Amino acid sequence: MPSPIDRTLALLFVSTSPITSLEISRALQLTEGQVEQALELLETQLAESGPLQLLRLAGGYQLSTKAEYVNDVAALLQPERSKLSRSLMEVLAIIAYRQPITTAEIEEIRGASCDYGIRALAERRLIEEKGRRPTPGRPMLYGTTDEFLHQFKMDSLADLPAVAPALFALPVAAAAVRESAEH
Amino acid sequence: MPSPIDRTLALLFVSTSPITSLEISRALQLTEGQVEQALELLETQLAESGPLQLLRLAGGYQLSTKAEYVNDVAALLQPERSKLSRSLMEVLAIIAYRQPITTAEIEEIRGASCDYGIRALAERRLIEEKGRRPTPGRPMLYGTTDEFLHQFKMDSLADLPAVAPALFALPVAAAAVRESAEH
Amino acid sequence: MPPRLEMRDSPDVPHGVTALGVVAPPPLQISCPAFEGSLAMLFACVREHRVDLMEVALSPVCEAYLAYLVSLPETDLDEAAAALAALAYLLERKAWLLIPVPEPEPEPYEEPDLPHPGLDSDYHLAIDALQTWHAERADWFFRDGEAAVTAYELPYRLEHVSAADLAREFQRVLQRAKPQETPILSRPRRSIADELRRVADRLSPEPAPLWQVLGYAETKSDCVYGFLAVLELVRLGQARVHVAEDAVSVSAVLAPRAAVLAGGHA
Repeated sequence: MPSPIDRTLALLFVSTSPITSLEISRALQLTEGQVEQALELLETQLAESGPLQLLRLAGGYQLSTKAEYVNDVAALLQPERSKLSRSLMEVLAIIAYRQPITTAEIEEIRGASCDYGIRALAERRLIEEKGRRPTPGRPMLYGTTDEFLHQFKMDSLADLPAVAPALFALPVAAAAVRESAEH
Repeated sequence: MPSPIDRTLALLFVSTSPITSLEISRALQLTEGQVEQALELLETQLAESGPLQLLRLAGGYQLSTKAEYVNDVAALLQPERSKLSRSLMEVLAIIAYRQPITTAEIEEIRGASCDYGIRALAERRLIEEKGRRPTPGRPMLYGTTDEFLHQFKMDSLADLPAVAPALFALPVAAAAVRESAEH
Repeated sequence: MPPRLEMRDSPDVPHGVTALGVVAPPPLQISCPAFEGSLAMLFACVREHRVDLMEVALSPVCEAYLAYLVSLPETDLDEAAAALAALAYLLERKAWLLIPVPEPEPEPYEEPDLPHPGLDSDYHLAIDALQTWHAERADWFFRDGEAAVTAYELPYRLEHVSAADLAREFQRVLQRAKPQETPILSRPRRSIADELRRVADRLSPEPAPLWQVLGYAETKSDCVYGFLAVLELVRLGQARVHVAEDAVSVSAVLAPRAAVLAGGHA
């Protein structure tokens, strides 16, 4: 009988969008606790060796290649580079300056969908989930990672360049911002 | 620097159809020999442990889950199992062994009409048009596709079941199979 | 009944124009140890090297053809011509076979030997094997096609990107998100009637959240004026407030618009 780790890996392999531990537990007829444990072990195992990594995304799990293989993968798939860079940059900038932030808030600022950006940035380990906002719907909050600081050669988020303060206070929490506009 | 095995695995992971060692070697800037060696090691490594396997399919390499995980994966994806009817299989087998072949010839072998079979198989992308025979009426010639090889887990037409060497009339497969049948 | 009609009943060869638009020869039936079938079938088989013409005597066929021509007063000329052409081809081929030639006759297309009509047992074995493979193949699962590729359109090169670029990008996004506001020099006087009209415009018979009804409000005083307008509309019976567990929504009560505005002024 294959181990729960291997069985979980098989499911993650065939899923190209994030799957939850509940879905995994249903398919494998294991408890969610067993699946969570298997996922934890799998994450460590993958992190230690091999080109794959386990990502926790939008409340689910997904496999992807590690960031250091991006050039190999790009050489094979030859994806469009220029078109995406700008939108990824925008999403990353918004998250960096306004974290923790929900996808809905990012979309409000950008005026465009950011699902792809979130996924792509999480795959590069530049952003990660930071818990949930205690409001109706409990939306997921995103923030930058240590990898982000490392990539941009910063010690902490305090090193982010200052942006014009007038522009700094914007939509996120509508009430607070509108109040400040009155002053 | 990641090992060629890991880099190869990364490419196989992101490919959703078989890729050749040439494509891998180009993307990784390695020689085909190095890639072949990495593929061989990877195949052994995967066979020994884990839920994945390396397959030679339709002229390339591709990863899939091992057969013992079929129930787990099926429970998650709930795939529609499409079985080919016996009559479709007859038409497909005749085309596979006698390609390129015209509908008139298929009908002569089967002793029954094959219009429906041709259409159904072409819809499933198992067969395709391969040009016209330079005889009066210029009848359409049919042959099998890469998808056929993929669906029937073959690498090339030389892998066609050798149960019936007498059936081989096609130059590609004939030599190989007759050879293997002689041993 | 004339013999020709009987012959046309043969299932092998249809009469007249074929699906390919070629006129078929009459269904003259030939029967000998090497071949059994119509003239058209013999023609096709010889052409594709499936019948040894040396084994088929052609003189009875020629006689039958002549009999066919003679016996049928209403002979179709096209049909007769097609048969003549087929017969001529066969005679020429046979003549070539009878004359020893140093060079083999050039062939336009090499056709492999076909098995006997009907599926032989070899095919059944092959089909069984293929069916097994197909079933075994269904036990393997691969990465799904389209979704995977889009997930990898991400090679964003970070080596040339700095935190300053990030800041610039953020500023650009913010500028696009909200244009610069013109400063308000003095607080304008407001008419409650205007406010009522504005709120009434945003109301619909479907309950909408309060924030949506007050959507135009940009400042704290906007909110206060808007809220007062909602209260006034409720008092006038033009709006209804719905309180659910976690949200408050407001809907319009369908009534002539004039009444609302008149009420506002009153």
